Amino acid sequence: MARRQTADGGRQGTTTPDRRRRTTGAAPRPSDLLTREQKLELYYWMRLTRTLEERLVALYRQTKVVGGLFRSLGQEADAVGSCFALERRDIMSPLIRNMGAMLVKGATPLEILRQYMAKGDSPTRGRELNIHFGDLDRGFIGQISPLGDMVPVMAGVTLSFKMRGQDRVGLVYVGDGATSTGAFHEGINLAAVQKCPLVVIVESNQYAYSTPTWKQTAAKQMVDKAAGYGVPGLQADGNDVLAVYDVTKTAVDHARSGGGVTLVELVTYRRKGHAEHDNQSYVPDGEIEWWAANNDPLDRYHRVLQEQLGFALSEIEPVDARVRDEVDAATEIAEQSPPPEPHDGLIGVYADPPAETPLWFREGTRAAVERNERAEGWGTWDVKSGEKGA
Amino acid sequence: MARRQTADGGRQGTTTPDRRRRTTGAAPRPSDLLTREQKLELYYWMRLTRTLEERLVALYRQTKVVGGLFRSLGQEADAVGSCFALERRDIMSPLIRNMGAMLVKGATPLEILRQYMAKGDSPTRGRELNIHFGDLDRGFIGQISPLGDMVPVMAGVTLSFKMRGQDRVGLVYVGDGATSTGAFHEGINLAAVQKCPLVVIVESNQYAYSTPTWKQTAAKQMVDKAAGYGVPGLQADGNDVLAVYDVTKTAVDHARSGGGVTLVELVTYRRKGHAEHDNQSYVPDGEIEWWAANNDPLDRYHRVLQEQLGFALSEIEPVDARVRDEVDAATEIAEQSPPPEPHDGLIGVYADPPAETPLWFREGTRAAVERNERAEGWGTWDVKSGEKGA
Amino acid sequence: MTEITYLEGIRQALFDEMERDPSVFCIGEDIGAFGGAFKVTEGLAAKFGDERVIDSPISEIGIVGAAAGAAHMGMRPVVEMQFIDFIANAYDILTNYVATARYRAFLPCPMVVRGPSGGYVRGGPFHSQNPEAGFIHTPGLKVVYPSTVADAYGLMKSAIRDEDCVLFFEHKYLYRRIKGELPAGDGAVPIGKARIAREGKDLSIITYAATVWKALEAAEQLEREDGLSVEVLDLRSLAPLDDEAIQATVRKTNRVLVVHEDTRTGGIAGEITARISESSFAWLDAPIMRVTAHDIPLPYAPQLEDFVLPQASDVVRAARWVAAY
Amino acid sequence: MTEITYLEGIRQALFDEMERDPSVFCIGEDIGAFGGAFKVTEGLAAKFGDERVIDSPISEIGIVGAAAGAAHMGMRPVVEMQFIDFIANAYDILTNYVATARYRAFLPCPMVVRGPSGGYVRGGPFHSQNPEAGFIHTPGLKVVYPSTVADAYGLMKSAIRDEDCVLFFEHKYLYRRIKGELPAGDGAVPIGKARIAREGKDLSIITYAATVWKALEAAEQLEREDGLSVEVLDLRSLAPLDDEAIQATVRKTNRVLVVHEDTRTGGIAGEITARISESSFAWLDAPIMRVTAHDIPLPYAPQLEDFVLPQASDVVRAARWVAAY
Ligand SMILES: Cc1ncc(C[n+]2csc(CCOP(=O)(O)OP(=O)(O)O)c2C)c(N)n1
Ligand SMILES: Cc1ncc(C[n+]2csc(CCOP(=O)(O)OP(=O)(O)O)c2C)c(N)n1
Ligand SMILES: [Mg+2]
Ligand SMILES: [Mg+2]
Repeated sequence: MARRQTADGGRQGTTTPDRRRRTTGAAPRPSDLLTREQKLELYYWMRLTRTLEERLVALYRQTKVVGGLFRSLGQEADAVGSCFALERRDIMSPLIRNMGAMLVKGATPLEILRQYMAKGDSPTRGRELNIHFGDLDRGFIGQISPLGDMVPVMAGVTLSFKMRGQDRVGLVYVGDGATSTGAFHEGINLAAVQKCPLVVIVESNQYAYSTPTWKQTAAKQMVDKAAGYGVPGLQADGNDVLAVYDVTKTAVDHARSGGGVTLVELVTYRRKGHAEHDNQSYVPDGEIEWWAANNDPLDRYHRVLQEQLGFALSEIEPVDARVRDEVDAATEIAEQSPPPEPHDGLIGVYADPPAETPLWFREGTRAAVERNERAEGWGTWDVKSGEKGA
Repeated sequence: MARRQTADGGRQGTTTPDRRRRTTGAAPRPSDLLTREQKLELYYWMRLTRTLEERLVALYRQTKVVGGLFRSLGQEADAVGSCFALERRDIMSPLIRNMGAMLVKGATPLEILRQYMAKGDSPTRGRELNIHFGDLDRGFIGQISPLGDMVPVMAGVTLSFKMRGQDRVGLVYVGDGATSTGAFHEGINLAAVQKCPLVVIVESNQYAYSTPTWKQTAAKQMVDKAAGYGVPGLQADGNDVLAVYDVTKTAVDHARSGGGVTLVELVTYRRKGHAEHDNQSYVPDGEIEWWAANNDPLDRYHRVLQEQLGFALSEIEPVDARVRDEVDAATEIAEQSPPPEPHDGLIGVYADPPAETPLWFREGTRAAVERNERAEGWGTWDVKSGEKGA
Repeated sequence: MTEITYLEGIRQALFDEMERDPSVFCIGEDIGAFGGAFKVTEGLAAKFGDERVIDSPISEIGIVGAAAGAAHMGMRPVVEMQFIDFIANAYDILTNYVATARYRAFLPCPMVVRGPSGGYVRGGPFHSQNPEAGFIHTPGLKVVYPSTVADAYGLMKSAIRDEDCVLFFEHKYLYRRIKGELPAGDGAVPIGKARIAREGKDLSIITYAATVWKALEAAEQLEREDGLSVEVLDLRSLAPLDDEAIQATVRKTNRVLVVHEDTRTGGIAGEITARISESSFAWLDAPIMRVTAHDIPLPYAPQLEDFVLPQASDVVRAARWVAAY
Repeated sequence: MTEITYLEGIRQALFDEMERDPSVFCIGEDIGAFGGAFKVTEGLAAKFGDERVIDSPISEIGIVGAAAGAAHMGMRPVVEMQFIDFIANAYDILTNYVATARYRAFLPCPMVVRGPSGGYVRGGPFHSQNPEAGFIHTPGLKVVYPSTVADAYGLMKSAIRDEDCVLFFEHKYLYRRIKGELPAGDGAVPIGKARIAREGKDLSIITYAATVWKALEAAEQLEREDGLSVEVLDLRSLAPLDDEAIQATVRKTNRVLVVHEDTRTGGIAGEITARISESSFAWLDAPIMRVTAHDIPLPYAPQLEDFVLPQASDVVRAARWVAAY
């Protein structure tokens, strides 16, 4: 393994907006056509993502979050800008860093809070973790943990659009790490051959858990994978929300006009660990700080709003306040939500039969819960103290 | 599916030798360094492949072959020329069209005949089909049916070479169809990241069973997949045995010198059906005939030997005779071979225990065989007559 | 009515359902104009077009995942595995994504995965498998494995109409070896109901798929040679199992032989034994015994395959033992 | 000697075997400098270097296949699944390639696939699985699932030394909850031998992994409250099963409860029931009964998970029923 990265090495260089391909040129950028409201809306969604995640961190520290907590700090532009390029009727499949995309698609902070706290009135009624939920009506499908599987699933979603002649597009996110899975490969290849109206977003956030991208693939960049599937490859600065919107909109339009799949690489950086417990011991010194100081997507867009798009601070600040209020209100309700009823767990494995019968050795309703342990499944433990790391 | 091929369309155009890349130029070709004996040997292996397969067809028609019969007609150069670039200590993993490669690696006609006839003294003692067998000492590993799996396996074989500092190289064949599998993707990617000394040969023979390549992938050519794995991609005319040798030798040398994986695409054409029973109804009229008349690898090399390499017909013809004699002799022995003893089937699922015990309802040795049916599993049946097609 | 083969029964059901419901489509390797390795889908592409009978890349994960996605959106995909053995490649997406979709996400996922299964045809270790045990183990999936023409037809209809994912195992040994008539009317056979293939009172053989025919052959011989009256229960549906029918036959004959072609350890016979033990222990006059394949990857040579797989003669020998207990 | 955890037992075995045998190496996602999601491999990379503790891409097919290839060439790979749930992605290559290598091709394939398994930790449907049933069904694989520190250590040693592929399931609920001492000497525990975790004479509980502890808890309560003497057999090895030990306990107590955390239908309890029924029917004074998880994808909320998984209180209730039969 000779290839090594310097602390502030090439990786950080990849974030200059000029790395966007095929979208540069004289033609107007799709984002030029956004209204003033829409431009501020982009800021709202990014701010909501960040504030909501920060609230979740507080709840996590109070052990009110049952499982692990996954941040998208520093990646808010990537999730929000890309999903913003979809229409209401389009279908999107998020991954663990795409809470922002889900919010854009209509998921509510209340749902997300309830879900993280495994409440009985959460979208999955306590069956699934964190942001693993969806809603076909609002146009997003819940992910599962095995990485890559959502790519073939979205190939099928968009195949159905094509078969029925519907004017709809699909968008699926995949991490840089998940591009190594067989499911990713089979899914994008099938979608490409079938010319499904699908946008595949590869989020190059430089890590898969502790694994840097150079241990994940020898490809110079993720966008180099496009030619192998015979689809256009586009790349953009994932921390520039307008650039993200532009490149995704281009891909979405391509899909909508019958052009088939586009692979879009968004270059960004995962500033927090894989999950909240992860102490990021594997990250070179100064790397996170560099990104926080120089390339925060919210900071950048805040400046763009003022310096390039002519927004006054007095227009931006109310957004922050509104977000705080919304998250506060949602937290209050979510905390009051009841846990699931044990017997609710027996319902709906199949449409028919609609419920399982309780097992022979069980009588009546049970309350077997002794203590509300946090999933050790998510934890990196400190071996010496036997405690979970921060 | 708008994209269509004309009967003699672009596909046939892909066979001109000039499509070899990165191997052209002023430098001497690796094949220039072959001795006269070696050049004639190439012809011997190709002729042996063809003659042995023709003998198998005869045995198949006599229903002496138990399962299906898989031909490599028209692909002999691809298999032989590539494997000829390996050293004795190197390890090769063949696929169903690579009998020629196995012969080069030391598999004998007798073994192959016994194997096809499911004999008790065949290399797998009747346990596996056709050319599904291997021998680590001679340097080839038997394939299994699930496509793509041999790629990660060979990643591991070559990883062991790297870990132990051995001067050995691996070579794995994969069909154009099998490039769509997750196993291919995960295997080549892992090998590329680990810089394993591995050559991955994609045999672009234009079909996967009945499926033409354009339904398999939207990639313009298989070699376009190389960049996505960050490895060099080479392409050659698979029906020009010297070109095949040249391109593979280049990749083998690259691997041996620590350069890691190369993806080599050999462009060729599968002139027979997927297996002997397949009537190739899906092939455009005239396509097979075109290849047979204009681009048979044996015909071509026969001409090259005489016209470019200065061999006299009197040097070539004895090879044909020798091959005939060898195949005759092997057939005679193979036909005399006994079938396996039923109880031999109980041995060696595990090293420990070394054998299974017979099931409780069995007493003593049984001879349950009523008739030697051909595997319907391999057959395309003629629905009307209830008979297998030719 | 004319007799058709088991394979034709399946094809006819696909045809009828595709005609009835435009949301039904097929996807798989070589299933279009070529009609599939066994010609099960022959004629479908000509009738319904390439867009509803889709030739796919060699991507079992891809086609199963795509079927799930399309199913969420209201389509009813039927996925062909060229050989059911290759369902192993889709094990993750089937057991993790498809099987859990309704429970964890309230997503409908009505789809069928079908393919030629089973041995007795000299297919070797990778073209003869019976992988059902790995899937009945997965809550959220349904599994059927018919043995007759009418069931092949009727269960395929029900599988396509089911609101959940149904794995439809087709026994390739039966494809063209057995013939039968289709019943008048719709002919759908409900999933979850076993079938008494032969009535008897001394001993019950519980089985499914190709070994139904081995059991029937054995039952005749036992009647002829031993005067034993053997009941043969054809499960047809492996998930859900028809507990009622199993219980009924066990309580009637008090002696049970469970027969399957699958390997022994971890095969479905264990599950059936456990259910009988739990529900009908007091009715048993003899141990529940199993006749199965050896725990060995299925070898290719006829002499070996026949030795590893259960034969009618094995059923006879085992039944005599149980009857004499 | 000092007490160590179950997790440390596994790590120590990896350490000892890597030190003893230079052909042993580890491969998996994030197992190098980071030490793995649960820190099982912590310190190994520092000691043995990156080349013997390989951080892999997210490619379960890739790493299992690569392990097989390296194993053919004389290496002894230990593959980590970050969570055992992801072994589903490698189902094809494990069951078709690895499991059959020796039988069909006389290729040695000594390798270990290990990973954190099981529930009771609020991991949700994809981080809590017990996929052992799908693998004991596959001839050619061995499967172990220890419940104690000494077995975690000793079975890992045997697994690495075994000439065939061993799936090593580690229960993540036990990782740091149980402590114990390692025995003096080599400490290797033979694969295929069960362990009597508690002696008794009225009733046998046959189980493995985390539910060994639930069974022991139940046994104590039953002794205390009912005066019942319960024997607990910890299988440790699921393939091969220790038929002798199973038979011995059944013939001793004549009453059996099989307990596992895995879902009910198609779980190993069925296989065990069948084997007991076949070998020891005449010794049974009560039906063999099963205590298992519900047939449901494991939900995430504590209230649901605890309801779906078997608890000590369930074992108590079931044992009373069997004892009273
Ligand atoms: C098939 C599979 N293998 C392993 C894992 C364990 N795992 C969960 S997240 C993760 C890293 C994902 O990295 P990446 O795809 O880059 O996404 P990111 O977290 O960076 O957004 C791993 C290895 C998994 N979920 N699925
Ligand atoms: C995973 C898997 N899926 C399906 C099959 C069935 N199958 C056997 S050969 C074949 C076509 C292979 O085509 P290709 O890879 O191009 O090789 P070729 O026969 O052309 O040499 C198919 C689909 C298989 N063996 N493995
Ligand atoms: Mg990442
Ligand atoms: Mg091909």
